[in-house]
Amino acid sequence: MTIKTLFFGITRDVIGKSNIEFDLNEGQSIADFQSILAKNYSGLTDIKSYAFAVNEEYVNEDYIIKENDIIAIIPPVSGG
Amino acid sequence: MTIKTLFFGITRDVIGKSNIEFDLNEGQSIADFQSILAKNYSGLTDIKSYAFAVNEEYVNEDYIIKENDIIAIIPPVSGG
Amino acid sequence: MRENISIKLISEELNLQECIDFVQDDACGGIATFIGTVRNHTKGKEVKRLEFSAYTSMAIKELQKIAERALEKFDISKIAIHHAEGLLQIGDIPVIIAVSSAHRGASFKACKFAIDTLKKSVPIWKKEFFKDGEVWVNAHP
Amino acid sequence: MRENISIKLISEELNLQECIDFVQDDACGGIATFIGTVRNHTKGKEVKRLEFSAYTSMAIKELQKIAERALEKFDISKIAIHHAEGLLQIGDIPVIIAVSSAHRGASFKACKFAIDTLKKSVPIWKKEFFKDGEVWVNAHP
Repeated sequence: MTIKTLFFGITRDVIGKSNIEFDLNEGQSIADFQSILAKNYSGLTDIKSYAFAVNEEYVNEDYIIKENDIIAIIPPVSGG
Repeated sequence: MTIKTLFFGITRDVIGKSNIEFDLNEGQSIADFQSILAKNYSGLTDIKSYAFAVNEEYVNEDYIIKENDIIAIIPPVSGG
Repeated sequence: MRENISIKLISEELNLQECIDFVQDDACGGIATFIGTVRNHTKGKEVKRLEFSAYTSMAIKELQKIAERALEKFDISKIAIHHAEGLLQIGDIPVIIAVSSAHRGASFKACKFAIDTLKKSVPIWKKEFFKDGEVWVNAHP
Repeated sequence: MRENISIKLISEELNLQECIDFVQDDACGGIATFIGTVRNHTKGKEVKRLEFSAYTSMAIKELQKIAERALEKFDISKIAIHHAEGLLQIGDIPVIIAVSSAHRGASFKACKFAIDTLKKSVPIWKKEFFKDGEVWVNAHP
């Protein structure tokens, strides 16, 4: 399945794009997806940490990605 | 010595005047003055409590009143 | 008056923007404010309006002391404390406190300290007017 | 959106009076506010300007959640949280939080809770521009 992924803040600068479509298998978790990202974009390892949101809600590593999900990479926030 | 005394808030309403001149003896304290007040203005006993200021600074009961002092009766404050 | 303190006790309407502009400081990350508003009820009774009176000269000194103590106690940059005198209607603003600081925790603490202390020590008195009478707040046991 | 919550994430200048007017409530005795201001330095380095970007749709949801949690946790009446996006200069206002309550303690606590939580959870990012470069705040170890 094709999953749309959004990048913000420093991750957008590192990746050089605001969104990318990834081909994932059914049953893959956020943790699996994070490994794929790290393998393809070594620059991400320079970032302190980043969280994931799916469909505009924070999720943890165990979340199993579903068809039509929109994933967002959330680097450390700094609003206010 | 003649001492000017200022009344505010509810004490002004009770006394019916904003200031009164009292004849006091040298060496009298605020505590002494409070007894004089209570004797002359029984309405003051209905008030929760009141503090004294001399020359725009809070003083305690022990303060010895001096010539040219201006005493103020400070009923419970309620600003803000 | 120190240049990082603005104290007012006036019969005109208080001006929030003036307080913000006074404390605004390019070295500061934030401003905490407390804005008092006249409530339409007290202990279940409907309030029609309020009147504030003050021992003005002493009240200004006490407000100044609060500001100075806040500057000593907390790591803040500037503080404004403005208080109204005279007749106020429901929704009107009797008091504005604004505090700026490099880090926000200090301005919150200083702002709370200032309003708490003001309510305890500054010789200003509030009379509440009801449909059927009037009462000096805090005056009776 | 609930009628006691005002959330904004906008590219225009934030309006303090609008926040105050929104939370003002005749049943309330006070309004606590926090106003963020762009600081001219960070860790000893001079800041020229800032840029805020956001995951706008999610950020609005997170701001809304903060407001709802504040209304649950504290005895407050209304809350406004307005945040700016885009380029800001020194002294500009990135965020305004205003909270009204019958008794002032609750609005102070809610206001502090809201800004503290906002800074931890809302997907908004700040880039600081220096004379010699730019940095995403909090991004690097």
